[in-house]
Amino acid sequence: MKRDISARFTRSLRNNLVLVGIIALIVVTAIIEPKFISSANLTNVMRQLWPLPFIALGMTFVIIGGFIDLSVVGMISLSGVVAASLINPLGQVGAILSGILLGGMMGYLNGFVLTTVGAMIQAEVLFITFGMSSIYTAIALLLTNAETLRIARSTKPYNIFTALGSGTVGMIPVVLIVFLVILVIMHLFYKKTLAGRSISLMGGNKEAAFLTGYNVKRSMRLVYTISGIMSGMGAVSLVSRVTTATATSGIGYETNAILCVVVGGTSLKGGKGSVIRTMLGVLLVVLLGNCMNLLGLSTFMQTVMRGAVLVIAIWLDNRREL
Amino acid sequence: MGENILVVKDVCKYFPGVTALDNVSIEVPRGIVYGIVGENGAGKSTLMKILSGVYEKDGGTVVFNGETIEHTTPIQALQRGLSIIYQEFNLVNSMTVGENIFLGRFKENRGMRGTHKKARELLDSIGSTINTYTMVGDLSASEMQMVEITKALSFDSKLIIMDEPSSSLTSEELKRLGIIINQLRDKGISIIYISHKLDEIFEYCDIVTILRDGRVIDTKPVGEYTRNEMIAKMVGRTIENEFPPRAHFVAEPLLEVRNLNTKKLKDINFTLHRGEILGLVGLVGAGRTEIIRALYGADKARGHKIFLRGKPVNIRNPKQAMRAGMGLVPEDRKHEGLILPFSVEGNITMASLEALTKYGIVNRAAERDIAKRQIDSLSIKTPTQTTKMISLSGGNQQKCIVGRWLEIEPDILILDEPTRGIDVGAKYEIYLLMNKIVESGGAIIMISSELPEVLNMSNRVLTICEGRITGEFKPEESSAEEIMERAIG
Amino acid sequence: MKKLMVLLLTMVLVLGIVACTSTPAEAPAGDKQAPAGEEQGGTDADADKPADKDGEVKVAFITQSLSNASQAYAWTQFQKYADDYGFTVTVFEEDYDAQNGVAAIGTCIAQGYTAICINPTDPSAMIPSFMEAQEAGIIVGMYSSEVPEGNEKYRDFMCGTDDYMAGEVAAQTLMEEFPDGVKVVQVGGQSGHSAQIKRNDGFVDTIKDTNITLLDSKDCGAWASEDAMAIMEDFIVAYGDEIQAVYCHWDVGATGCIEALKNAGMDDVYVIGVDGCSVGYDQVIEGTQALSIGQSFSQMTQDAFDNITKIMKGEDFDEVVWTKLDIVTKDTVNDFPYPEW
Amino acid sequence: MNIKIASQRVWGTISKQGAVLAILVLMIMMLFFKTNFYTAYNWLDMLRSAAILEIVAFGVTVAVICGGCDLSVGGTLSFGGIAAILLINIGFPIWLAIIIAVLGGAFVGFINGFLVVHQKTEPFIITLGMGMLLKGVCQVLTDAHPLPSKVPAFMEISNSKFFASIPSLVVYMVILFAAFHYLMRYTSFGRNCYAIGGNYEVAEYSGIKVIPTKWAAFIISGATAALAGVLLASRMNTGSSVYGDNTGMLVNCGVVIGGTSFAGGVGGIRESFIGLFVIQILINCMSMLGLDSYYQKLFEGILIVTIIGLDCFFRMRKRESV
Repeated sequence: MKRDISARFTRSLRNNLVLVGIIALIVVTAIIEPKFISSANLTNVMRQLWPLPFIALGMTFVIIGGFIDLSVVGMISLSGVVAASLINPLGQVGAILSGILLGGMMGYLNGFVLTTVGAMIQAEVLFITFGMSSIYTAIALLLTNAETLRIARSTKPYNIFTALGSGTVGMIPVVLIVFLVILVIMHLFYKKTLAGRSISLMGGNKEAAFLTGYNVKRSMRLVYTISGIMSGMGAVSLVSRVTTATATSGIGYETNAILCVVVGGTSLKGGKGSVIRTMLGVLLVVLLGNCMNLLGLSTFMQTVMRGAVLVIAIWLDNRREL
Repeated sequence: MGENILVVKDVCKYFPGVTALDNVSIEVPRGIVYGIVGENGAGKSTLMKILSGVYEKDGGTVVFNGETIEHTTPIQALQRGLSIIYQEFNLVNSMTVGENIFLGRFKENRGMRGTHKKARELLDSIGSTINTYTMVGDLSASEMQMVEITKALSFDSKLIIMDEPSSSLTSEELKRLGIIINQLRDKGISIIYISHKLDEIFEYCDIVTILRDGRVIDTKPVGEYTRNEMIAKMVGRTIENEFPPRAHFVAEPLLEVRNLNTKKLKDINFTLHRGEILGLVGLVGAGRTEIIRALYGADKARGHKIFLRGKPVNIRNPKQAMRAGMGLVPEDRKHEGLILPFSVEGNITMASLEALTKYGIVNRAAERDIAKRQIDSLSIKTPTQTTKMISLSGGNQQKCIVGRWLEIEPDILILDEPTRGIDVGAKYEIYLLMNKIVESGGAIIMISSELPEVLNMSNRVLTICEGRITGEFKPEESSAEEIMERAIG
Repeated sequence: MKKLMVLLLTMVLVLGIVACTSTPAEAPAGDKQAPAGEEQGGTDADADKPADKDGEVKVAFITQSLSNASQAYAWTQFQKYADDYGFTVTVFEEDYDAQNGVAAIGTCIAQGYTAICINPTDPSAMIPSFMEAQEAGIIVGMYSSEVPEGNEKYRDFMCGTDDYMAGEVAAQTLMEEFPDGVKVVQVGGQSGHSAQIKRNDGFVDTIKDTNITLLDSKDCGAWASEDAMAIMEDFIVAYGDEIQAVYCHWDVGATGCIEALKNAGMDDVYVIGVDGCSVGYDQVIEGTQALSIGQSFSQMTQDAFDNITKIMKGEDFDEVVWTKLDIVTKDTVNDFPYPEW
Repeated sequence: MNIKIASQRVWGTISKQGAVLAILVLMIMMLFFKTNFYTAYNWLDMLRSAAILEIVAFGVTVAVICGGCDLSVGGTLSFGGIAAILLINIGFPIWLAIIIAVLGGAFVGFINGFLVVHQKTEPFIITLGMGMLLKGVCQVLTDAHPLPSKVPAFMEISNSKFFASIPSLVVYMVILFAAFHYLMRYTSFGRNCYAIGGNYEVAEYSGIKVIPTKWAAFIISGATAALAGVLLASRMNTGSSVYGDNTGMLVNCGVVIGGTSFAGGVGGIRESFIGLFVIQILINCMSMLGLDSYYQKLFEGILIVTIIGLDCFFRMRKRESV
């Protein structure tokens, strides 16, 4: 009986390693640098968190489906640039919606290209999405001719836009509320709906899903469309927070998103995974970054840390039995 | 002892739930062609894999060339002079002939030029004109076989084991193989010739052993066998209570397939009646799986017509097949049937999720009931509904897949090798299940390489050979030998 | 079959390239050098304008990236003054990667350019290419940037504002504004960039042993206001109300700092920015930014073109030309023309 | 090797490879434009600027033929350059600094090999993570400042000219091309790599020491990338963490465009050389025509998506043709 309890404890420990990581990190940093748990820093963390959760959410679905999406870089840049430049003609609400819609369209285009070409294995998907990313970034560069678009320059009112980014209701940032709503919707979509389940079945075993009547190509397009929509939302939240949009604002988000998903516990092999665990991954990654900032480590040390954590997380994920 | 190149004594091999080899003993003298005959699953390839070091034996002794061998790796076996030519050749298609022959041993020939020169000599020694610089991928099946034989010669093997060598050869190429076999025999090299095709056995082999269910039935010089006696011993398993009584519920025609043609299949036409079990019999690679995959929409076949209850129906992909009331238990369980990291429940309810969804939402409670019902009705031995599929035995895994399809009550259930690698107990339960399906008005198309299973379960049997339907039999009225004859073609 | 598909692909690729070169370049940042056929700018008739062997004086403007607003404006000045000097101008971008600069110089040599005005991400990485360009007889001019000491012989002339002076001016205005001392934080430009290093050194050297205390200083990953905003937010968390002044290396970055200060509800902070671009002017007028140190790129371009013409005519020219800085504050803002960038 | 076989193989590679056709068409196109495309200087300059990527591609090809891939070469490239310059600036003799830098690259390859070969992890994402980690290390080493070399002799290595006109980098490239071509075609190590990539089980059963050989392939890939980094640093007279930014993706795409497929066992050094040269000639043509870098990025993306897309399309068609 005793051995059984310890076995269950270690298994549960191993499952939510992330939670333990977060708690340990908070405790250690709070001791070393008391300012860490000051309200100012926490709201600061809340603010600097975006748009990573959106992108990580989209990436989770792609990885659960057994694929990968490197085109988030291009999608974020282009959606952000288009959203910022459309404030004048369409007004701010139109701009926000068009940014998200454009993200979705780009995601669908990715899915469409991948399915018509019949890309199945990780290598093909990786390079084609990388190619799509440089196409989207190039279009963004051409549109803005690499200049920084400032929301402030638009004639129409843009208060909702900035409110979305840095406004707060009481202590909680507006964008966090919006995100939590979307998170719940997507979690229910994944767990409860048929489309959500078919994504995880596709990730588990493509051939078995195909033979049991699931349209694997449609699920693949769906997964990339979700990633596109989330990139659109992430771009809008980034632009609203920073009040500027550039054609290179998406750089670095694809590796960070993969890091959050893998650290969260979703396996790169596909099939199993959860959106909530990825959010814990996001929290851990951002807290790690923030704590290193406060400890005075240079931003470059953070890149080293992120790279190391990603490599170790993938290595452990691969060793974990099925 | 001198004149026996290989002595195998009481070798056993057990896989979970299946006894692959049961005290097998054979003695192969030098310089003769030793035939081994048996159905699929009789243990032939397991024995070969033990000799070549791919599997470890669980008991008994192996003496090769006077030296008892405890455990060996493939390369050690090769160096000792025992080489194997598998049915699907073990060659690297993207490399040249010379490189394939001396794979891993380029240093001995001091680089590539030496390798190609030596390869040329060996190829000439068996009268083959293949150029050593051509890519193996561009060769024909018989040329590939020449390369494999030359590779064996390059190790100056004393014993060459050929597994189903004639399966992809034309009759003319087969004659050339015969000449080479005789040449090798004259050089004192002994050959183990594994095959289904009895006329080759009679033509080339000197001594023949018959294997069945992992046991040696008989070993005699080939002259002392008659053809029927050999087939009877291959097939004639005393049918105690191994199969339930055949079900007799054949009713009106349900499914009709007209002129199904693909690269491999030549004008396939057959009908399936309600309440009938239709068996497809044939050698490995005859095209049985291709037929059902084309029927089920898994492969993109064109130009064939399918009639369901008389009305033409369009089946382009598995989803449409399921809508038409069909279900498929695939041949390769691990890659095409199961999702190993998922729970038993997830795997069972996979096919019926769509039926459980209202407004896009899957009814979780109903899903759990389904899984519970199937686990009980099929008595699947699993600790809980959420244990991972990987921890279940082969038999239970197969039951999960069958349960997955039973849940949507298909009119037509296609079973591809339903009982491969499953213990006898679980087999019997699956047979009962099949009868229950047929009893309740469904129809079954069954593919199996175990002849007794097909003959005892099916109401009607079609023999398939090289992509053609070569015969139609009623198992009660015809003998196993007759059917086997047509299947070998 | 595969060969056919591949042929199709390459034809599409070729058509794509041909299409975008021949369309009259309407891209907002001014037109690019069209291929030979279409002459650009004034006719080449007047004899006294020195011309290259095929009658065309080609000048290349190589810059870190046009996404840096000051460089985009400089490029517009190049095009504006090109006609007066009879030059044909082309822009090459490095995208903050010195390798592209080297490739650009390679193309200039291959295409037989007359002169190169370059504002490189990393001047020391350009030295081998400068040597090669000079061997090919191309005039090499540094534009608002300088080669490391001891390598002056590898470039013909240098004209630009002295970033070091910009740092000094920022420190001096702080001293005048706060005679009895002030606590200031510095938000640096893209770390490692020559402008960032000099604007930092100029500021730090001038405020040494004065009553101005530098609370903290941090550089950005790139000239992006988002980075400046994140650093400012960290400063606010670390130092809170102690911050009385902010010295930001570029006006667009100052926007990020102002945004962060506004979110933290600190509005009486003395903000200094450099560039004097439209963003800086707007913020000075709004009062959110106290001072913008402007560099006049139009003057700088004319100095460069003068030097090139003198060198081509063989007249003597002064190697280093400092363009003066504009001090733009609330009260002096209307003395200067409103910048277009 | 008799003539018939040789000609058959040469025609085989040309027809199989879109890359060669792409080069021919681009060259034909440039005939119509009055640019100095067809001058000796331009071709030598093109070869020189392609040299660095080609050398990296040689190393990557060895890894890809073994059935793996190496996306961390970007990080290794800048790491090699920075390490060499750091050592030289503190007084190490140049040849010793270069050897240590190349050993550093080999060590990175060793870690990659351990993770991918010994631990059997999927190579794509983990080498991507390793590349990110290395970029962080480079940034920490140079604090993201460009690191000028204090010893002028170091600059001579890459900028000197042989026989007064041929740049030294081109000569190094040709030497390494010959060496790698010999290694992969005529040595047993090379042929074993093809065997491992072509059919892992058969290679193992034929007595090839599979794990050490594939591990060595990754070490070679890392060492070659570091060597290329040293040559680049000498060419630029500085080391910088920016140099390797999307080298990893570009080189691996170039290798596939050339015809060396990720399935392993196919292609070779010659194919990769042509693949990388397609990308270089595309860039050169576009800069000759005065296209700005946004169009270059656009066409790079299109090139990658179409050629890899075509590769997948034909493999899918073969897979599904019944």
